[in-house]
Amino acid sequence: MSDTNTISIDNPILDVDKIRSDFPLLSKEIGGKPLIYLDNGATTHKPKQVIERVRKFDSDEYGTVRRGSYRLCEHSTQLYEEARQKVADFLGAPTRQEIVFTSGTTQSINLVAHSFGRKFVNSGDEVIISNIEHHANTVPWQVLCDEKGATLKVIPVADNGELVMEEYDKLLTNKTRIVAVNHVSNALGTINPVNEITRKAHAVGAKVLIDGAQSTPHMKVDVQGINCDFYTFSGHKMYAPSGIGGMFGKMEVMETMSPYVTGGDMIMQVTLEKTTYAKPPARFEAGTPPISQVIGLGAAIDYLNAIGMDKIFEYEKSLLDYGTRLLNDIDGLRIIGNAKEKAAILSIYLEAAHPHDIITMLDQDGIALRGGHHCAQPTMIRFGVPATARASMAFYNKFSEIDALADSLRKIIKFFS
Amino acid sequence: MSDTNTISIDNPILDVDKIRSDFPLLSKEIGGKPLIYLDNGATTHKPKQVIERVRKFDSDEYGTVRRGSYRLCEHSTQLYEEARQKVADFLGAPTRQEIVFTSGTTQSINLVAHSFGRKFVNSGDEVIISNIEHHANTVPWQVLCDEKGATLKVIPVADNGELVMEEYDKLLTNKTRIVAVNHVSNALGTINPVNEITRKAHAVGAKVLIDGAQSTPHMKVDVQGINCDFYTFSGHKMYAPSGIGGMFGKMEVMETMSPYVTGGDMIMQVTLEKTTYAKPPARFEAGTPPISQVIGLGAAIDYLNAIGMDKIFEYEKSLLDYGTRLLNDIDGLRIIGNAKEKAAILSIYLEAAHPHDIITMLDQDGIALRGGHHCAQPTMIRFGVPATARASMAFYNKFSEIDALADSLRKIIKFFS
Amino acid sequence: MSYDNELYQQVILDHNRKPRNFHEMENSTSSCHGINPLCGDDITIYLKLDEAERVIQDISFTGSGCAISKASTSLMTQYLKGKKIDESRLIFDEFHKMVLGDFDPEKEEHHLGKLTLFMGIREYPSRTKCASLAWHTMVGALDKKSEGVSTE
Amino acid sequence: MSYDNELYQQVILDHNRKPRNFHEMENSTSSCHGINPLCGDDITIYLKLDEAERVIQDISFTGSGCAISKASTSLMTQYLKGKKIDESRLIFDEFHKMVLGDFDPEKEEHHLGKLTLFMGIREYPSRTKCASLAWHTMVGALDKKSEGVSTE
Ligand SMILES: Cc1ncc(COP(=O)(O)O)c(C=O)c1O
Ligand SMILES: Cc1ncc(COP(=O)(O)O)c(C=O)c1O
Repeated sequence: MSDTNTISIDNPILDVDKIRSDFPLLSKEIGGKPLIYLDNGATTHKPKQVIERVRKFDSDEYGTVRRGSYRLCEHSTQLYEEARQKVADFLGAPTRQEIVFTSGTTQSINLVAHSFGRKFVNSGDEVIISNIEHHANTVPWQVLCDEKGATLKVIPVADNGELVMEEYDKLLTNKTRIVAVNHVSNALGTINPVNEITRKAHAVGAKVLIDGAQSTPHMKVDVQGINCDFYTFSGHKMYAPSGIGGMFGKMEVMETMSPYVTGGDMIMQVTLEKTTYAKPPARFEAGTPPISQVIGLGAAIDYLNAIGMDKIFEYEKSLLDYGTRLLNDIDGLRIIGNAKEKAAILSIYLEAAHPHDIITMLDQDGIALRGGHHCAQPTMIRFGVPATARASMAFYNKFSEIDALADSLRKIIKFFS
Repeated sequence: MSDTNTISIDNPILDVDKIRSDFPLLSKEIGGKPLIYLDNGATTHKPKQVIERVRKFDSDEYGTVRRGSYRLCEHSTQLYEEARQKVADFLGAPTRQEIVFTSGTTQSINLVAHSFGRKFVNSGDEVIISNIEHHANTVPWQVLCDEKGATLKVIPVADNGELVMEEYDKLLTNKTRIVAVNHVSNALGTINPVNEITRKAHAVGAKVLIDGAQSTPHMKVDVQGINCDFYTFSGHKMYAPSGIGGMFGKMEVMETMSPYVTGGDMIMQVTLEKTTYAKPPARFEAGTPPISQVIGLGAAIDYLNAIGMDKIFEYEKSLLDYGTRLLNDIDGLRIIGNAKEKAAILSIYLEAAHPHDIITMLDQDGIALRGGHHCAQPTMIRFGVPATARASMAFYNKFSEIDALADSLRKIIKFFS
Repeated sequence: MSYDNELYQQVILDHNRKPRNFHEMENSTSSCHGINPLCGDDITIYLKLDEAERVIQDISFTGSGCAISKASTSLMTQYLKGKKIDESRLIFDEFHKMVLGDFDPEKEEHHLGKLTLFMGIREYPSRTKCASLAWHTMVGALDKKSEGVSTE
Repeated sequence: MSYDNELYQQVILDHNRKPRNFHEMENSTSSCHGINPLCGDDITIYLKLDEAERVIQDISFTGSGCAISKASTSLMTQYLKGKKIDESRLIFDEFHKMVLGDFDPEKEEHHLGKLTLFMGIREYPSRTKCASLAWHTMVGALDKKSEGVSTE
């Protein structure tokens, strides 16, 4: 058990102590104990490089974007578009114009369900999601199918947490209009075979949305490699400020889509009789956008690039392997989701204690985990548990924090038995 | 002309120099000249109290809201709900639960057009807006009426910029489902008689949305006094961070409405077959909200309350009166919009020069104004101008800045004649 | 009188392990389904009411949830069995206010008996719903709310 | 050769005050409507093309806009009248790149003549569209784009 730990000390993939010193919140104490933050799947903390960039922008550079032609505004517009380019590069998108800013993944998926879905999904058509989706990638499609008289089909998940691809093959028909699955499941950590999912969907003429909320913070993403039509993300899960997110959308697909939110800046001309719409991405960015947060997102991407997404993935993988071994040694503990390809998420179920009680007890030790259904109730139902306690790791977590988690869990089991 | 100026020095309503020292951006220089920021209608700068509150929150207190039960998250949830209470108090709303957070006015109006409109506006029904609305309060209703086969009716505006209320009376019928007008016009500054508009709409059974984007930053608002059903606002126009806004909605009305954005946190239960929705405001707040920006909005409201909205209104009114007199003295200059009740907005039209040229020339003198149609093309069409140059003032503006504007405009007229 | 501020006391752990009145009721006169969406607590309360006497003749529950919600439901059923309907509503009111911190049984007269052991939950705002779900659901059953209740 | 970096030069002010070829064309062979949504510039370009010779026989415009857009349109019509269609497209390309700062007529061979006086606009990114609207619209007319063009 101290094995992996030793490896990480002798041959560190990352200088975690140095990294941690960038994150003011990680040196916080909770009730006198050092905070051990393992709820990165819910939201991540921000390095001072991001916090300071936003502070500086708001103090010295803030102006509205797109609407003005005085220099203050030209400057912020330029920074805003530079951040868009950073996102494009980060996701491997061919052009900056294929990045749309939204308030987050939920808004991005709703945008696609509305602007693509309401236009191209009709009665009798089919939409495919999976059994391990976040509510954000479930409810919008339910609503759409309800409204249109379309059928929602669900890729089943095997006991180990992997999607059953043979079943997916059978679900695809020439009536499939869109396939929407996450890249990484927030409840189980499964990394889905998104290239294969996309290829097969395209073969029947369907479009593909990949929900990247849990992948963008933790691994290198290449939307051109995946070849998906849409790829969504949330800034607050990738060390950027809250209130910002977005999506990649293929220009040729976005050009066929109707607007979603309507108002200023997404139109070419408004008269009282008729309105003509702007080209993407402007078409989908009505109103004043989250300007400072876009700048902050750009700073977060710079920060991640400086460390390197491949290194981040490798280090988090070593955390995951270590944690998996450690927790599997605990009697009465079950890890839900054991996919071969997996991100650093451990969904924990104890025979002895309910997840909510586990969270409160862990909190007494300064350890922050999320307990509940993780906005993935269908997944919980599938695995026959009402909820789990989820440890979701980031590159700023230490092996010793996983040790502390294991110790605390052992104590809890004893207490409730 | 130096008259009013003297009054303000001898008997200041506000200590503007002290206030200005709170806003780091106001001491900025543009091309070697002190910035004179008169584009507050587009967006406002943030006092250090707001910037620092957000920085501190992100550094020491950041956690997700609603979803977790560890203390970090309980603390941020509490701050988040306290900010909601501050907004409720600021708008005079009866309860905190009647405040919904969104990304801004545009999103708020779209929410109502979707969740109220698509449910209650049917073929043959009528929606009323005015001729002096922002695109955000025009396009969503056009789209709705188009989709539903409803009729969009428009309250005309008189030459002085006031709505023609006798015409409004005639537009109202028992088919009117909703009346949506702004409290203050961003293009002309007109303060509309929202109490009367609301009373008359209610008399025929219609609901009322008041777009408060331009009123909340500049005057005391009382949604119970107005008795409107919805009241929308944008944080970035009221000295708060970008990326946050919201609306007041009467609980009894919101309870009848379908969700808008769907996903996590707005549901009570999700199965693959069916979803039940949460009560307002949660029903309308799907996904992770702009947490830090909500905290910042709370700080901005504290800041405004400390100065006092009545004082702010009074001071800005004195700026407006001063500027109006000064500019009316300039030959070849026309102020569009001269309503009796008017906020501190001067929409300027020069015979000699196009607004876009004016803006570029003013910018050479460090003066930031917006030139264009101000996302109010129908208003521009009505007044027969392609665009205007708009000076929109805030309580941090000085009388001497208006002097500088007048001087610069005189120079421009000479240059182009 | 003094109360222990600890959340997970022995009584609670015991009722969690061996919940009382934990079964469906065949001849119930009303029932209600309650959920706590945040953590997935999900219970059903069964009542046999004597409408003439306005008394809760029998009460039971099924479902799953955290230790707090299970113990709270179990203790509630024990405590309310045989109580008058009106009194039960009064107790609900006191209990609800107590867990929110708006009612202090150390300082005011009350009808809560040993239910005061849930007082410590005031310190854990996000857990108050776990303790009060049972009570909301019980009132839902009294009111014959067919759509169920939710603490959200 | 040296260029003045000032935006509002005398030539521009003069063409703004007295735009050339500023009228509708009755017998045009094609026309196009162009708008710049940001500032409301709105012009229509009329062309009389000699399709056999591939020459712009006549060109005129109507509309309203800022000084830059008006002067740019006026100067363009003067410059293109009688030019070959292919050459006009080439000039469009050079002009467009010049105002974006991607082509420097001080350093490279060009066909822009006095149109280089718009070079200074590189310093004002938000105004480049004012200068290039005329050109986009002219190409729209060449391409017979009935839906019009927008610089947005
Ligand atoms: C009157 C009015 N309504 C709506 C809006 C749109 O606000 P936002 O861009 O913040 O969504 C604005 C500001 O641009 C406005 O002035
Ligand atoms: C896989 C997945 N999709 C979507 C979401 C929703 O993201 P947000 O709440 O930022 O809109 C989340 C996070 O909660 C997630 O983990």
